[in-house]
Amino acid sequence: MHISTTKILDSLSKYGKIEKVHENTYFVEVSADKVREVSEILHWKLGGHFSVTVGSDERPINGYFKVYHVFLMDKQKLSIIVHVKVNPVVPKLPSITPIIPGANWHEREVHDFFGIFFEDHPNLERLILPYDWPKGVYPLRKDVSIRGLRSKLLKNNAESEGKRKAEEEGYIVPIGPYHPALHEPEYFELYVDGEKIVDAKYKGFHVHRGIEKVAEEKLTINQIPFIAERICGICGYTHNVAYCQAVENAAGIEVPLRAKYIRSILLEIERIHSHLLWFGVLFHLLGFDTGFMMTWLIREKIMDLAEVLTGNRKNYGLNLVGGVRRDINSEKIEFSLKTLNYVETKLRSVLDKMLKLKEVISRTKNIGLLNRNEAKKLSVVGPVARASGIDTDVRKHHPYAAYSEVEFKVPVYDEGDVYSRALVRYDEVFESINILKQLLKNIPKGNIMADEVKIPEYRKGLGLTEAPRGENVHLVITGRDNKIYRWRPRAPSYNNIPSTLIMLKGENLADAPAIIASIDPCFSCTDHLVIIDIKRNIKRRIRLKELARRRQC
Amino acid sequence: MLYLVTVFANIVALLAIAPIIDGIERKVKAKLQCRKGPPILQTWYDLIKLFKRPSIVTEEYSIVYIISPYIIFANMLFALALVPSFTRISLSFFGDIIVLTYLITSSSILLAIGSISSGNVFAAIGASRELSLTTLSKLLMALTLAIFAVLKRSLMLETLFPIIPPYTLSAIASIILFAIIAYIESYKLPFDIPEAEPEIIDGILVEYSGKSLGILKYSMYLKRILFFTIIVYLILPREIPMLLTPVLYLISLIALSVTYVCIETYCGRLRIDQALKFTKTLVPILLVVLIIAYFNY
Amino acid sequence: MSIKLFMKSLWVFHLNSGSCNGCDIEVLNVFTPYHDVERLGIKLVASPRHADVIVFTGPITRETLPKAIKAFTAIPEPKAVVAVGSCACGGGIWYDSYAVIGGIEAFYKILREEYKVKIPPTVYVPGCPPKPEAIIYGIAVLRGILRQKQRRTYFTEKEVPELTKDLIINIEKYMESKSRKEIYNGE
Amino acid sequence: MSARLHILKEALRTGVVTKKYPYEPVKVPEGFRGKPSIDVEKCIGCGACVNVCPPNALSAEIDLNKSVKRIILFLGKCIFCGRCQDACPTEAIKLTREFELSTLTTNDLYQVVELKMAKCEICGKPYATIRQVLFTAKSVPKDQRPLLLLCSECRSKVSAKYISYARW
Repeated sequence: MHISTTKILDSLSKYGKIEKVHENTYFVEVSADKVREVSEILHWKLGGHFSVTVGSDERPINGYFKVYHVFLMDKQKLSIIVHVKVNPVVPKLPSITPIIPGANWHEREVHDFFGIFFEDHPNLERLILPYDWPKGVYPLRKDVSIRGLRSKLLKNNAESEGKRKAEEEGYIVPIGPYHPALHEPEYFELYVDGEKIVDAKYKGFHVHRGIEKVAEEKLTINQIPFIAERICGICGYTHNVAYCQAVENAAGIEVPLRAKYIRSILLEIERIHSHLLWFGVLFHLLGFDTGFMMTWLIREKIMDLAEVLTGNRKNYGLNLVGGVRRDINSEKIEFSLKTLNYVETKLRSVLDKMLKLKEVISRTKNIGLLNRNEAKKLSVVGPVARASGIDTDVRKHHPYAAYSEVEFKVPVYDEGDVYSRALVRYDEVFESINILKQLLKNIPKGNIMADEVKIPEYRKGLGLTEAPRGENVHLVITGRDNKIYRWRPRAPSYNNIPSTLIMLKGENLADAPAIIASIDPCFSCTDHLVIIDIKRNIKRRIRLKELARRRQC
Repeated sequence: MLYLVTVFANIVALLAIAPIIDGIERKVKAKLQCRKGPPILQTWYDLIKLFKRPSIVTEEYSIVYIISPYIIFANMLFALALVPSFTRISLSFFGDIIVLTYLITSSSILLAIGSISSGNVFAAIGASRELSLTTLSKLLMALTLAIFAVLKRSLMLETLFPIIPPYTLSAIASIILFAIIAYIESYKLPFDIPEAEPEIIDGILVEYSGKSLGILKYSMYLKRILFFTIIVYLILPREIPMLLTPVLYLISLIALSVTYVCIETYCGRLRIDQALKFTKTLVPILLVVLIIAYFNY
Repeated sequence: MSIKLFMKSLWVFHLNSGSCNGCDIEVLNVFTPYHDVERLGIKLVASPRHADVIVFTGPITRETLPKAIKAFTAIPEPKAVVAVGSCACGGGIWYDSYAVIGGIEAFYKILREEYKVKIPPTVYVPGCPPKPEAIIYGIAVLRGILRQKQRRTYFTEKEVPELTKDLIINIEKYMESKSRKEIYNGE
Repeated sequence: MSARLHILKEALRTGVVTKKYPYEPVKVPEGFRGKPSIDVEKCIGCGACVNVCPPNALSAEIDLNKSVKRIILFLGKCIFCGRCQDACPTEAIKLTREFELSTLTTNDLYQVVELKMAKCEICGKPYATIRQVLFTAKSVPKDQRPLLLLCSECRSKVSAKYISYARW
């Protein structure tokens, strides 16, 4: 039942004006009351999937707030952006979360940053801003400048504010005066009954650094790729490429083919190193430290390869809008082919043996289940979706850079447990290695930078890439005098983390780290768990609260 | 008088060797993971540093939390005195097998109670795991010691020791079973659940710091040495000349710890219920061996 | 006394206060076979209670500030701090953001003012992310085995040609007459 | 069981791979992006690198009473991207291959280049470093070179007079 593009477009034209921004990306202007209807059609009927909601304060331009809902239609290789005007005096909009639960966080974020109120949204509380952020200050609005914001806010001391807020709402202040080994400040509160997990709550976003505000106010167009790369320390380059593609699509710049090849080569190198890193973390969490050491030993070769090609082990800093800063000569190509062969032989001999170990299988098989329907509801992306039977891969369905020139297979399993996610990543590593070989063998000649880079103002562009953890969506509105008006990067973990709350229910406490690690949220630190034991500590709950507050040290 | 001096010398030698054996284990483990690994004396350096550091105590500590490390250390010392190590002489008296089991069980229970009383959630989780695991493994240990006693018809460690000469099926089975239980007791990898680092942050030891942590770690190394010595002396024949026993003892000690480490480096950690399931399967086997031993078949 | 204690055995507690994980992986990379720091007596420890040295990564975000303060005070006294990565040393690229305190210096300022806490010896390891070898070099500097190579340099220009109309007009003659070195001489 | 033995065999085959780093120097590939350092001979204090630096680790500071301009490089904020190297007109700032930069105080992470500034002939306000004036003089036609000695306001006033004469 393959619906053709034209059919989709005229079914949408009923709702509002359609504007083609660049090849297979359409903006549909919709009035506020029709938003729910259109989202339902796109997400459920036409087989697309919801990917991100972007708010933007366009009062200086046309006096309105704007909310963009981005839908990606994989089958038809289309991306459709439904955008709605919101009047600035009473910013109100019907929420689409009742239809698409996956949009829950997205709308709360727009509420946090722009103060747009979403009607009958299940829980429209604060999501990202720190808990002691004063009410009514919406950082991403154009009238709030970054300088004033910083000094005004530092006055009230975060510490005392935190405690006072804890009493009001009867929160459980993080128990224990210390801060367990925090590889990454994610923060899962697991409600435990004995060893069984009853419920889980996620209080995250410690890593909110206000990227969009810094990018909008302080950085020029060619400086943003460097901040985009530092959104996530593991798959930073995908954000870099997604941003550059968004601006190139918006401004209609044609990137030379050789630059596209170099970009794809670096993207695949990053995918291999990220997946190997994930295997190491999984083995470490299952207590199998030798596996951790062996996989990272092999991964070190990939980091050295990246260092030779780009000059830095991790943040490659290779992209500018319109092309690439460094070229690859034949000697580097042959060095990379040698490394790839070494890595492939080592991986073939070691990694699948490790996955066949009894304890690894017994602690990952049918644990942390996410069936196909749940995954579709939460619009989960990347290996987590591919392990639950949904076949989405931006490289196949929305080809970018040089992916249309190479053939590769997209592994899909449908058990939906931690083990199948491991298998998906296992196949993807070898897929990436053979993609890299194809890219390196037939890289074309030509210059690496588009000759004339002119970026008109107020143009919209969408950049998509397939990060190791899922699809990256960047929506960009270009601004005046070499600055960006609005830039919204959406990392894949943003859609994947809510799915862990479903996977964790009913599971065993000792498996929680493996489950949370299975969606590989950036660099999963599962040590950071606070376990509130329901049954046994009803009595203790009160004591613990006093305990936590009185305990000084 | 000489008798007491040798026993005292035994204990001092064991105190010196325990961290070195752990250092050797860490070195072998690193070598198996293609790493250079720490120097052999590294565990000693850690302990010395720990003893010099002050230990932070939370406000609501209970007395058990403070004194439990010292009691555990004392238990271990006394247990080591019972067992012949470098020389055959030891403080063995009638019925010291039962004393030995009490010492070991009480030290584990005390460790668990100490960490619960520190009021930290992770310690509580670690302690509950520790208690569930130790009840089973202590039961197994008691059963195996009972088998030895039945085999040798005596409750005295001294007479027990070279258990091999009558090469009966039950004797060999009991030694193998004791080796497995020693593995479980020594918190080696598949069973280091109470201390599971990534899951609940060193569960049991989470609230201890500085000196008390040093003592607890030290007593853990002593416990490993204790089990190793028992295994070694089960096999060591009595006729070896006096001078040779310490050297032979040391070599077999190192050999045993190296084999345990080789097993440990290639095992992942079992979940608490899987570990319990594994230990539960051992109980019937032990009972069968006990019956066979009774008819000293 | 405090640093001499860590010459042979040093237990590290890793605190990621809002880092992008580039530095955290390099900190973990330091324990993998190629750079194996255990040979220098360094062990990654899971709770600040056991730790001697706290490794800071990330430009302390506002959300992690209270937690970072708690962890910082939970480490027994003779402690040291290793600030890994440009974010921890000086706030990195996030310096001006509203949601970020801005590196260790601002953190120490808050600690001094509000908590009256003594500031421990600190090593700054810049790099984005720093190579694992750079982190090992940082710990060697902390321990005093190696002296730090990086020093502050301040260059002031001494003699300067007196700008006159004819000098400007026939600048080429002036350039050839003097070799480049003399024109731009300096301290 | 065989999987474990296989991994053991593989591990023994790779053997110990640890690099003895602090005691043996480590080889760094030639394109490595290490510490940026300003070559004081070549720097003309134009500030092109200051504008292009994403985390503004490079900042410029003009001290009016001493009429001196300082280019300050703070390694604590630098992300080692190399944009300054692309922007510098005289290739003064270059990324070396130096990566061992740990220091015990943030004060050591600074590199400051202080250049004397030229004063405008009419209003006497310092407007650009002397080296920058000499550098730009080369590419300006001979007759307009005296204009370089004036600050931007005086220069626009003076050149406006020129144009009005011409039209007359």
